[in-house]
Amino acid sequence: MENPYIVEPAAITSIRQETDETKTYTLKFVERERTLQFTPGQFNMISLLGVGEGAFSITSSPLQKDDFEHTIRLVGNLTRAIDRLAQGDIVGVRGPYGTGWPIDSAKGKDIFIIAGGVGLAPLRGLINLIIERRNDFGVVEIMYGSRKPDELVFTSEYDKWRAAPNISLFLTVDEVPEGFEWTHGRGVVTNLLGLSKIDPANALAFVCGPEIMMRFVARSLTIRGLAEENIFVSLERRMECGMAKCGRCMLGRAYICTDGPVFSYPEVRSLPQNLLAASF
Amino acid sequence: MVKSTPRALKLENLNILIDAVSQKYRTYGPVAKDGENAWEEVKADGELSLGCAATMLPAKHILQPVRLDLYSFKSSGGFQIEEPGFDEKIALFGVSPCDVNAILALDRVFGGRFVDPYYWQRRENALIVASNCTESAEESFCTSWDTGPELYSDYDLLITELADGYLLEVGSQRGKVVVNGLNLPGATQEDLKEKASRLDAARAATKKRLPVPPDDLHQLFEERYDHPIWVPNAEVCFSCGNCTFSCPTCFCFDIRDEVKPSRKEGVRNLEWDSCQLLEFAEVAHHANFRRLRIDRFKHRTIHKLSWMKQQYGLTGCVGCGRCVRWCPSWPVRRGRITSLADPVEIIADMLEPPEKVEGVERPGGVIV
Amino acid sequence: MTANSNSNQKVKAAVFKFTCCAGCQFALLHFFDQQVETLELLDFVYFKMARRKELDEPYELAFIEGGVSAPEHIEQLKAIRKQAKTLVAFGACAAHGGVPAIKDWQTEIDVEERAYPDPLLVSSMKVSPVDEFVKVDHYLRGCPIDEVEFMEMIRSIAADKRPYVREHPVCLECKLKNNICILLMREGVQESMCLGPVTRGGCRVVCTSNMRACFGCRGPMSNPNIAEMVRTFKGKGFSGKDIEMRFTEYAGLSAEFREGARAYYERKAPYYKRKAA
Amino acid sequence: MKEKRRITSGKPLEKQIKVDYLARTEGEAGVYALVSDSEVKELKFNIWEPARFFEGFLVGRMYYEVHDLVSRICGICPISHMTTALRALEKATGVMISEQTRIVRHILAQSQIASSHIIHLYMLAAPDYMGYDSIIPVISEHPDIFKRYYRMKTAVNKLSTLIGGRALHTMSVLFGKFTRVPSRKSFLEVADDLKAIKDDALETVRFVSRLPIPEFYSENIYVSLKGKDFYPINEGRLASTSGLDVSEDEYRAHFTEQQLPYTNSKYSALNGKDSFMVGALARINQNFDLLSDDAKAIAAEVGFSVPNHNPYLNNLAQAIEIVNGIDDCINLIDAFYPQKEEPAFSIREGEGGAITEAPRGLLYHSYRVSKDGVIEKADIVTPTAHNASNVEKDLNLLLPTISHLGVEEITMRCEELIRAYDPCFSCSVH
Ligand SMILES: Cc1cc2nc3c(=O)[nH]c(=O)nc-3n(C[C@H](O)[C@H](O)[C@H](O)COP(=O)(O)OP(=O)(O)OC[C@H]3O[C@@H](n4cnc5c(N)ncnc54)[C@H](O)[C@@H]3O)c2cc1C
Ligand code: SF4
Ligand code: SF4
Ligand code: SF4
Repeated sequence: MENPYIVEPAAITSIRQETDETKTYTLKFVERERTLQFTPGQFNMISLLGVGEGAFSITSSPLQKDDFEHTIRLVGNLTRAIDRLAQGDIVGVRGPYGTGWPIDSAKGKDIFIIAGGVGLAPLRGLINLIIERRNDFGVVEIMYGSRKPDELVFTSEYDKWRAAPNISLFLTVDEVPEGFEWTHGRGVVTNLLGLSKIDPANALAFVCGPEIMMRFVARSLTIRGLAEENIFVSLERRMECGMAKCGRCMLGRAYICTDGPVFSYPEVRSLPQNLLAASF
Repeated sequence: MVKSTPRALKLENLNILIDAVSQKYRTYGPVAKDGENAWEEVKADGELSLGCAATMLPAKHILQPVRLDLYSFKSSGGFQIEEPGFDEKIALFGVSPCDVNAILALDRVFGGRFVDPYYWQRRENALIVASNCTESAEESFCTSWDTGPELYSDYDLLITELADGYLLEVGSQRGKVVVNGLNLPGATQEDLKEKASRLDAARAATKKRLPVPPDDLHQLFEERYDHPIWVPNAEVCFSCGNCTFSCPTCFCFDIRDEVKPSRKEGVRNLEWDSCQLLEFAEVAHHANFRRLRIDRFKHRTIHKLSWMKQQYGLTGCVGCGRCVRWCPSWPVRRGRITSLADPVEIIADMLEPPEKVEGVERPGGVIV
Repeated sequence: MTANSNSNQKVKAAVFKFTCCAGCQFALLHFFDQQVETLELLDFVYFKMARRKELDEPYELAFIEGGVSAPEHIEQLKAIRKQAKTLVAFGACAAHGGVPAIKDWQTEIDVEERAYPDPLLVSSMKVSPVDEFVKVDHYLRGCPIDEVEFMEMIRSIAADKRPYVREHPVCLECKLKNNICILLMREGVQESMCLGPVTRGGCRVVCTSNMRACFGCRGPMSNPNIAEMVRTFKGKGFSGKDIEMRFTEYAGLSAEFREGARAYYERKAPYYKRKAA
Repeated sequence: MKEKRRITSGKPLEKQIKVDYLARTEGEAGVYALVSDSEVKELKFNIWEPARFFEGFLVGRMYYEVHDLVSRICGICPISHMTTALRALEKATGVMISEQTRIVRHILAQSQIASSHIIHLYMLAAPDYMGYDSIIPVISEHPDIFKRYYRMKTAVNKLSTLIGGRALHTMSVLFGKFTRVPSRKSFLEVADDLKAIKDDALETVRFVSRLPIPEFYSENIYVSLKGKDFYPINEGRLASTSGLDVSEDEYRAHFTEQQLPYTNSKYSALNGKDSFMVGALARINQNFDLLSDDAKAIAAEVGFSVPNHNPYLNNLAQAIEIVNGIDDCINLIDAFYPQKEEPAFSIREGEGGAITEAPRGLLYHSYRVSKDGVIEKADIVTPTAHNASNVEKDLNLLLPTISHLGVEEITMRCEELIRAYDPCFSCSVH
């Protein structure tokens, strides 16, 4: 019987420091030639045997076939151990799991990409895919906020994103430390919506960040006239298996790991016990 | 030429069957332990204690052990993984109809798109000797779901106690192989009638019933998700998890790594877990999506009674009454002392008009 | 790739005793036979009960056994904290004050005079858990500590990962062991007045497996429902005195158990408030 | 320890012996001595274990929890405190226990004495004589010795665990009864284990007798329980080699305690003045005839005879007691058929005291209980409190005979002597 709990070894081929606490790792399967088939928004379970396993979004573009990338923030036990790894070290990988962003329904449409903090990770692959297939999609506005300027991730790619036709990138931070030069917005990410030129009638929004932020973004977008079913959010819950077995990520009748993590806004609103739910 | 075995046979005493089964299978059954029944390995001279009285842990713990090594690993540059095999033939002897139905629900949980090999290796190797309930325990309400006292299918062998022995029905090829050599007489028409009347009596003796048709539950919980009665209920919940650990359809678990002293090898193992525990839904930085007791209490209740049906097509409660029995909290509801976890009582609570529950405030939302 | 697999250095450890019965240290001596392999991950540079050696070497890992009950303990503790990278509260006394902390529930001088003709010759103050004075990195709870949990902690510390310490109630392990619930099924204070639903597990339920009610030696679990525990005890017919005693035996200094001990006198456990029909 | 030599004109050479914290004992104590030539100028046996005031805080607690709480006086001999407290409380409240409970308590106590002795001999005492600072090097350098230790301890712990639920701080012991008594089958299984370590126990006696234990003669008064038909553990008459022979109820008429300024342990005295020794040597000196045949035979083989007045040989006495204890348990188990019993009892108010033999010697507990079962008075005297003054007496005798040695060696000898008493400072300052 095939055992889906077994992880496959993958080697770290390069590490890029994004912020003090966040690094992007490029991984390549060691044992066999295998390309990871996935949609942006999906995640892998990454293991450090002996320490633990966690869910991490795949941040590279699916067109990048040789290897794949994960952007991981140091928050606890497993991520601390991952943080100590060096190029050449081996991690265990299984996946991909979950649903990705509904790219097909975005074809020909304008797109809002709205993220907070490390929530940009599951969207980065999407952005790069859009750039590679620029003609398939309409205008794209990336709105990204974080707490402080030095907590923004993927800064090395912003120039590339900005240079692509019909893509704009808006940034905002909650606070700017003294002596820091900052020419972009301040305050919450919803403020950036005022800068938008997209016609909400023919647009989709992909949102990922803290639940409270997604709640405000979704509300602002609907007020601007975006249909609820055109808003997609990515949720986070604790996961042990990624395969709808361990029960941890259950949110009402939904499993975040297999029914999500990407949901349409109306779906999430019908689920209890999250900040986007209708009754809260 | 082997004569084909009729479906219904007459069995004088259980030992004949236990002997036959335990020769081929490692046999588990409900045995008396500290005044209760528990699923344990049945030894040759062991006494089975059949009947409706639900065991402490459900038979599920034979199919998915409470603690289980997923695999062991060694690291040397990369890593090697070694999976434990499981090819032992096991028999579950004396599974009650509700528990068989619970196993069918677990089949769906551990099957589907990702098949859990640990459960299925055991499940596929397991001979199910079910046992109809000819008596009824105070806590159970299986008739409401039609998960008991009678089992209609999904068994290898099925026994029903009669006045002068047992009726033995064969439900599969595997079951047939076991009884073939026993030379049992066929059952008579009277035997079958006796079975029917005994099970009717058991049905009638099952007094506890859901106050609404099962199909209405989904709507009830949807509409009354914010019913104020949840608050006093959750207030007396210990969040101890007894209700979920004893439930035959609960399946949640935790995965943990252990290292050996060498630090170069270890095991990744699985242990049962429960949504009632605070840490169950905790993520990094101690954020918790179900920090409030009331959210956890609601989650278990509604998952059992409504969501699981939406997820798997089979309801998550089979009416065995274990949670009723093992919940350590006994509130007074409608003038009687009841078990807090009791699904029937909770549904009855939900049916009370919300305006009638006074003096309680709904704590706001989820704290993250 | 396991954690920290290239480091094979032993962790230098020191064991300190404050106010307690030394049973946890003694338990550690017990483990020496079965768990040599794991204990070899440590180099005990200071462990008076096992080794005739003064404290003359630096250490990274400090085990603090016992509660704090004398002014001089505080200074020692702070010095230890300064030196140790990891400080482990070792046993119920260090974690919650333990049995000696029962003293705190009475007038101090009365207690002392019952034991000594001249209490002033004995340096003593109220008993406190270690974390009242210094930050504690890990807790090994229990009276005495549990072998499995201890070994897991050593291996995790040596592998530089977070040790797994159970936070769930004792009930959970009872169920996993297929034990009957003695709170529901048995009678009598000694056998059935079980604190299991509010006490932190990890003890592998030695007590309840031996038909003995849990007396809460590991202290409160992460979010215990103390009010309901009190109500349940009352429902079973235990007296207020019994309830007070049970909550103050091993971890009475914890805020939660303190609440339990006082609940009987200070408030009626809350229950359904309904309009008359 | 620090060495200080003060050479001042005209004055004899003074040697200062200073141990702040005695190693490989239970609890915290130090010793300080100033010796010049053959004169002891100053001697302080300072037990600085922090006081916990058990006798103080037990007042106000309930009768059914006392045995559990007092077992936390000591991590090594919790069972002794438990049993003694239970006997005292049961006497005070007028509760009779069944014969079965008595026997099981006896076996449990024997298993704890054996376990305690094994640990003391191999882990705490032997390293001194083998030239190590702890048992850790023994593991690799003398695996045979370590394995013998391991086998013995595993077997006796198995017995304590079988009865008590775990080896330390047992939990099956209740006021008036046990929560459950194991089946005969499981008892017999452990008895087989005990038979299997019998040779190890005999070998242990030989091993201890071969250690370079110093010759030292110190005539002591020995106090212990005295048995009639069997080696006394949980009950017997209170007797001394100086002629005392009374019932345990008369303990307070003969034994008094005194608080000293430099130590947290109270010092015990017989008839208001005499120091005395308790423990394995005291028990054997008074009960040699009641030892099992094998214990007597091995004593003869290694040349141990009573009365014996070398306190260092308390170690050897312990080794002999292990043999005796194993024999005792095997015999008792052999004749033991556990019955299911559900004893019911009611309590009355009253006062009562009891004495048992803990591994380290005579242990006294006494309580007064109100009619509601609340403790009104508690009185506990432990073996090390009994011994404390005798340790000082022995040091006073020993020091002049070894004052010619180097400070390091004198210190070692003193430590060895104190460790031979197998002191438990946690007990002494309870
Ligand atoms: C779909 C999905 C996608 C994600 N994508 C990303 C991503 O792209 N980048 C990223 O940085 N993060 C991502 N995350 C979050 C990431 O999974 C967690 O941050 C990570 O698993 C935290 O692991 P940790 O062990 O370091 O944190 P910890 O804080 O150590 O553990 C997390 C929680 O698990 C519990 N826990 C873990 N181990 C133990 C233990 N041994 N004992 C007791 N409790 C324990 C703790 O209660 C803790 O709160 C994603 C999560 C999901 C669900
Ligand atoms: S919810 Fe309760 S009654 Fe229903 S199956 Fe589970 S344990 Fe049995
Ligand atoms: S009730 Fe809770 S523990 Fe049981 S299956 Fe549902 S989510 Fe899992
Ligand atoms: S409902 Fe009952 S059994 Fe379930 S967690 Fe609450 S108190 Fe425990």
